[in-house]
Amino acid sequence: MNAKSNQNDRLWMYATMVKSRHFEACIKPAYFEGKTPVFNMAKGPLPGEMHLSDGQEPCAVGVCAHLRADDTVTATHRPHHVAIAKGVDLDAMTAEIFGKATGLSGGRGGHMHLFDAKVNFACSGIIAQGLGPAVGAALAAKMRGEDSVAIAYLGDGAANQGAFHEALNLAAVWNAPVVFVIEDNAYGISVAKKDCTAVARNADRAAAYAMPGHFVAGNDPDAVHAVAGEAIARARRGEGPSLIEIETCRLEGHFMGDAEGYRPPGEVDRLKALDPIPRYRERLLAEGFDAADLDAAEAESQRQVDAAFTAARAAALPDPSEVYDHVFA
Amino acid sequence: MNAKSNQNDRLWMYATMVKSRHFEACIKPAYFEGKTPVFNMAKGPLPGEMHLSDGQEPCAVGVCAHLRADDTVTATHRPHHVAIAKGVDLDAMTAEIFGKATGLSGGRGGHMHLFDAKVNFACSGIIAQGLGPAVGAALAAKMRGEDSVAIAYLGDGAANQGAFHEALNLAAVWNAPVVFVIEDNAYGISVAKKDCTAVARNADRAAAYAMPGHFVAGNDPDAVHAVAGEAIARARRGEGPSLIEIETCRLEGHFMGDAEGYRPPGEVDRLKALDPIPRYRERLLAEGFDAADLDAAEAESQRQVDAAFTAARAAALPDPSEVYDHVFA
Amino acid sequence: MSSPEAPTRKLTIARAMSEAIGQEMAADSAVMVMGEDIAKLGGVFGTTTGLLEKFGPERVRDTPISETGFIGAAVGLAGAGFRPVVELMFVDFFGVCMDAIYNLAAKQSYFSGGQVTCPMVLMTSVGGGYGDAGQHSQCLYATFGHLPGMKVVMPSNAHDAKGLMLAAIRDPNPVIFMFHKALQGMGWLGTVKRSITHVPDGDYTVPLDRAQIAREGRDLTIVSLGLGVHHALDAAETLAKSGIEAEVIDLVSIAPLDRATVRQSVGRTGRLLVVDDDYLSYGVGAEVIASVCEDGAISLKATPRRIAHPDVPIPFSPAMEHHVLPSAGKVLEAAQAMLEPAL
Amino acid sequence: MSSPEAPTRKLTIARAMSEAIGQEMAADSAVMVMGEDIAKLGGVFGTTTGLLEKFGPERVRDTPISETGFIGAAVGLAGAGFRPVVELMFVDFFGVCMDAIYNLAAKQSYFSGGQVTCPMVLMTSVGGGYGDAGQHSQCLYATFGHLPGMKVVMPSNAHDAKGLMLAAIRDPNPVIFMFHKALQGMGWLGTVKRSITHVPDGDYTVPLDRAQIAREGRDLTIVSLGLGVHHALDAAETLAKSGIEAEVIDLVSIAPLDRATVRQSVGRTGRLLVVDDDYLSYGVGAEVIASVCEDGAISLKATPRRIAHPDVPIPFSPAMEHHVLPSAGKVLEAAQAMLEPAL
Ligand SMILES: Cc1ncc(C[n+]2csc(CCOP(=O)(O)OP(=O)(O)O)c2C)c(N)n1
Ligand SMILES: Cc1ncc(C[n+]2csc(CCOP(=O)(O)OP(=O)(O)O)c2C)c(N)n1
Ligand SMILES: [Mg+2]
Ligand SMILES: [Mg+2]
Repeated sequence: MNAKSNQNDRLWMYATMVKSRHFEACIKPAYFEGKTPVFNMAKGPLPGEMHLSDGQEPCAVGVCAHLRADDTVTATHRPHHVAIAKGVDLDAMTAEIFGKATGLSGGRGGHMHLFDAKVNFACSGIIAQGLGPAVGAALAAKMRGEDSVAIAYLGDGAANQGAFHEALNLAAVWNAPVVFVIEDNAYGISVAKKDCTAVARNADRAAAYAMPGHFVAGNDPDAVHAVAGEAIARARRGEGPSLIEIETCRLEGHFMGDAEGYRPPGEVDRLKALDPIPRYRERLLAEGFDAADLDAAEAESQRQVDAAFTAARAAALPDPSEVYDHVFA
Repeated sequence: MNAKSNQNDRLWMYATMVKSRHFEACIKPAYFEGKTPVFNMAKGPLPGEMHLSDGQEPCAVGVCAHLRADDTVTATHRPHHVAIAKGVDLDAMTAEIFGKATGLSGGRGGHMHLFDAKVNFACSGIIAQGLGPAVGAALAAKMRGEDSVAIAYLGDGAANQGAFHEALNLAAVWNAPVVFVIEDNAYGISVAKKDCTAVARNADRAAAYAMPGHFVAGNDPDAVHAVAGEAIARARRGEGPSLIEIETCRLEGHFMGDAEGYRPPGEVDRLKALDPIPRYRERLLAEGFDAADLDAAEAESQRQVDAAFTAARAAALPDPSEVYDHVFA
Repeated sequence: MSSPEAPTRKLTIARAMSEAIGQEMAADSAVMVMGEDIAKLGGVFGTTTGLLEKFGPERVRDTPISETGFIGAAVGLAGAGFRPVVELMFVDFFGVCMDAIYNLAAKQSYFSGGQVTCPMVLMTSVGGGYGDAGQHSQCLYATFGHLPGMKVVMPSNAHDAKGLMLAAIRDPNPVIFMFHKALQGMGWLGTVKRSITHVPDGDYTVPLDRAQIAREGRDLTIVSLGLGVHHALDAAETLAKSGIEAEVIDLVSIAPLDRATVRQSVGRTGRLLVVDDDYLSYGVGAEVIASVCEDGAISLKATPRRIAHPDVPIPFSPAMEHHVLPSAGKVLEAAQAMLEPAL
Repeated sequence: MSSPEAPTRKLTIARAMSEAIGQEMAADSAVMVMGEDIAKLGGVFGTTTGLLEKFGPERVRDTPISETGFIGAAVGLAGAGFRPVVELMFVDFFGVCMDAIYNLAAKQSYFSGGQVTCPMVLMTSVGGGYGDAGQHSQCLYATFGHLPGMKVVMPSNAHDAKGLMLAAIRDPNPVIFMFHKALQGMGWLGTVKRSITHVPDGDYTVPLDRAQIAREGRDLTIVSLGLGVHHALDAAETLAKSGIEAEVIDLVSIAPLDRATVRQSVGRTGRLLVVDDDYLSYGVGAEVIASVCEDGAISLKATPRRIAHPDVPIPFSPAMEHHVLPSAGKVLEAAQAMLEPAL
């Protein structure tokens, strides 16, 4: 994707947002299998918590459009859109979420612990845990004299964790080529950002680390693309870290099964009316993209996802005795 | 001290700085007892680490001049000057440092764990550990409708701990009457602040919490007094937390026995030439204070410290079997 | 407290916990609640349902995701006379805030020579079995039990949950109140039915430091806690069909450990099996076995055994997770093996 | 490595550690060092003396006081092919950064199904006895040993320190390298002389997973680690004067625990005494005793015993601290009590 023209990036961003959204759409019924009529998280082919990324796709594609396989991304407990945009093996990722032997880690990790070493992607279930590792990966590139970068994703809620402060300071002190990307969806589970964050804009916190801070309004892939492009280029040039805060939204509950009683009435409808994917399609069409091209990209995205789900469902569960493998390398 | 006139505060600040400095001066030979000719930290009447506060007295007196017994102070691993300025029982504090039965906690805590509930003073050996408790103490006052405040002291090095970030955000979100006071002595042990801190002025980090941030230059008790007075009054009025960064200096090693090889040549001499205590005495004399009054205050300060050391030395060691007491309340 | 009590009013542990906290908040204005999602949401695990509505946002505070910050603040509040009940959503998150727990809260009384106490309850969910993977399924009983200055308890049923919570809030010390997700009674998690018990609606406490005999028996002592108690009881019921009477001890308290009750039982039965779902090494099983074996007065009829989660991160795939978790079947099998020579 | 080796060149553990790190940095450009005061100062406990001068500030990095940040960064570096050696100045500080250690570093291999390793050494000082009070004197062996995915070792002498450090750096897994302050050989701390040993200046490794027989004996097995090994050896020397031969096992590795060596020894001697200076409950003593007692093939001639720091925060006053710490005298007394019936 490195040398892509902007229009190519835009088509890729559209196709990738669609792919991510379709991925989540396929997760939904699979997750509820075995969980109806009584919802019990332990049941069905996809047990445990499930954090969907519907609505947050612009954060993934606008940033990852600029990345290469040798760039590192650490994502969060809500990782699917970013994993897909980073180019994580879709089949192995899907199989991992189904806990299958063919999964990225043979079913050991699950949806919050997706690792794909080929594209240097990782995520985790502890808030702000990925920030330090991103600084380390960035420092590794710098020490080797390579121009690869690292991106650490985090939520608005994570910006109040001590790990955020430590990682940003460390990145600045070491002038590490890392970009911190806050997906501001206005909530950490049920707690509104405004009720737990001392500043209105987390981008302003960049000043505490003498690094550039950017706020991107409107959940707009093009706007994210522009700002991230500059921050990433800056990092590649050896000019150090940046912080980007992206205004986005979570169209689903915090996790599947969330009753969302903490939302003001009508909020989800308002957000859905602003769904970034149809908006982006409209913009691309208005700006002269060919509907047939978009449709083809869309169909190809969906085909890949459907194939991944089919393969994942067909794959074997791991042999239980393999549970002891890989505790140590 | 609350309703004292400023001139009274100034005399008190001078006397208290002298008391603190004399306290450390008495610690020094006692600490080296049993540790010569071979320095072994385990030996003598004062085993373990010993962090002296010489040079940092303005930070203690300029802030604590505004405090009442019902205000809370959490201090650091370098606590003597602050404890003395807060009015911690000097005899019991000295006895604690000697590990005696008459110590504040009967010898269980030692020099990094001085607690005096009567004046709401505590300190600890973990960097930035006292910040959260100060927010809690402040919130307690606020919830009770009282106008007492809490002060959390920390070093420049501590401003890079995650706990700093969390406590300041929490204080701001809860509008707690707490003032964070950074004693910037330019070092965390051997590491210069400029080599590990992304910003030149930690006071600027207040912006990340939408709270006022003040920098006080010159290690000047009067300047600290003025800035702290406003921040504390603001907190008492219910207008929320502040951050104060005080430029100060450490005239001794990080702990006793520190070879200080990390200091640029001549640094300590330069710092000693700027010793805040004689400078302050000169200023007071120049501004019309009576030398006899200063001498009397000085003598009284020293007398109290000498008496505390005499009593501490004479006191009994704790009965070893009491080691099991107070694990639980 | 004023409603007439139905003699068989059954509650889940979640309801019992929130009821206890609510009753104590009504009785004592110093009691307050803090944590992530405990106000509007009522706690991810239902521990604070209804409290915001009843007591308002001053005393029921949602926090930022700042565990070090708000647990530290709770210690400050506790030192200033409040009685904060704080939630650490999953025990797995202890790594971001353990200093505030073990070095601050747990040592405040000691370092201050008893001048400053720390009456604080830290409630936290433990346990897996529902596919939540390796950072959301741990137990860490021994991690907390190993470090001095805090009491550590976990109920196996709703009756004890309420009584322990009331005792914990009133205790002048930091109490880690663990609750097991498989027993919590959240619809969305599935719940062992036996944990949903009659809960008196009045005031009562369950001692924080005493193990309970959950089932009497003469042939074998099975020591466990939380979910493991139910595995043990299930196994005991099966054993009883073949005339073997297992005594089941519910430790209730991890720290202090009620060694006397365990020793007394094993002294009678001569056989000891320990079951827990925490990691095996340096775990509850080791401590219980050592506590019995170092008692020279006890003579064993069989080699003591322990069942625990092996020293492996908790795998996501149910195929693997259930392979490593303790179960009634595994308890039964171990018990039978221990009894074989005697049969 | 090029200097001619004096056959009896004796080093402290501190010197052995810094020599090992320096030699491996020279041999492998992926090795680097990070931590507080490890560059200019050479480490508060001398673990990195001279490395800044030799390898420069890119590979020898002083960090901010941000343990979560720099340990997290080390995991990122390790995943990217570096081999960071990181210092956590005192193990007592684990509470501010345990998540990066136990949930991140220790689980990376597992969560990634072996795709991403974490070749990182975390060295950290343990132990008290010199009046540094309750937040600077802890051991926490069992705290680390309990949690899967990391190796945990501690040398009792300089020879092992070097060999273990070389093995640890080369290991593809996170290794917690504990060093005991009473053995470190810093002038200002006092040092047990026996820990200062001949250290070959060449390259050698000591296995990370194997206990060592520090002294052979037939009458009693004393199992310990770090400083406790020296207490045990001192006691054994005294016992030998009355014809009693104690075998002393130096565990070396806390995780994995070399149960085979311990069982083999106790199987021969029939008596087990465990000594460590960590907190007693859920500690090393419990795990070792349980590991022996659950082995049905071993028959004991005496009730097993353990000596540890009681479940009390470590007091400052030497009058109290020495009362609670293990000592050679206490080991001797316990050993004699265990042998009495046999005498
Ligand atoms: C250290 C830690 N604390 C708490 C949690 C529980 N938790 C999981 S997701 C979440 C909310 C995160 O909010 P945010 O960072 O805004 O991300 P979002 O879910 O909105 O994408 C919380 C509190 C956790 N996983 N880790
Ligand atoms: C969490 C933690 N990390 C490291 C230390 C070790 N340590 C003690 S004092 C100190 C330096 C503190 O620097 P600063 O905050 O500037 O205070 P100063 O000593 O200069 O007064 C360090 C790193 C500690 N006590 N706690
Ligand atoms: Mg969010
Ligand atoms: Mg400093």
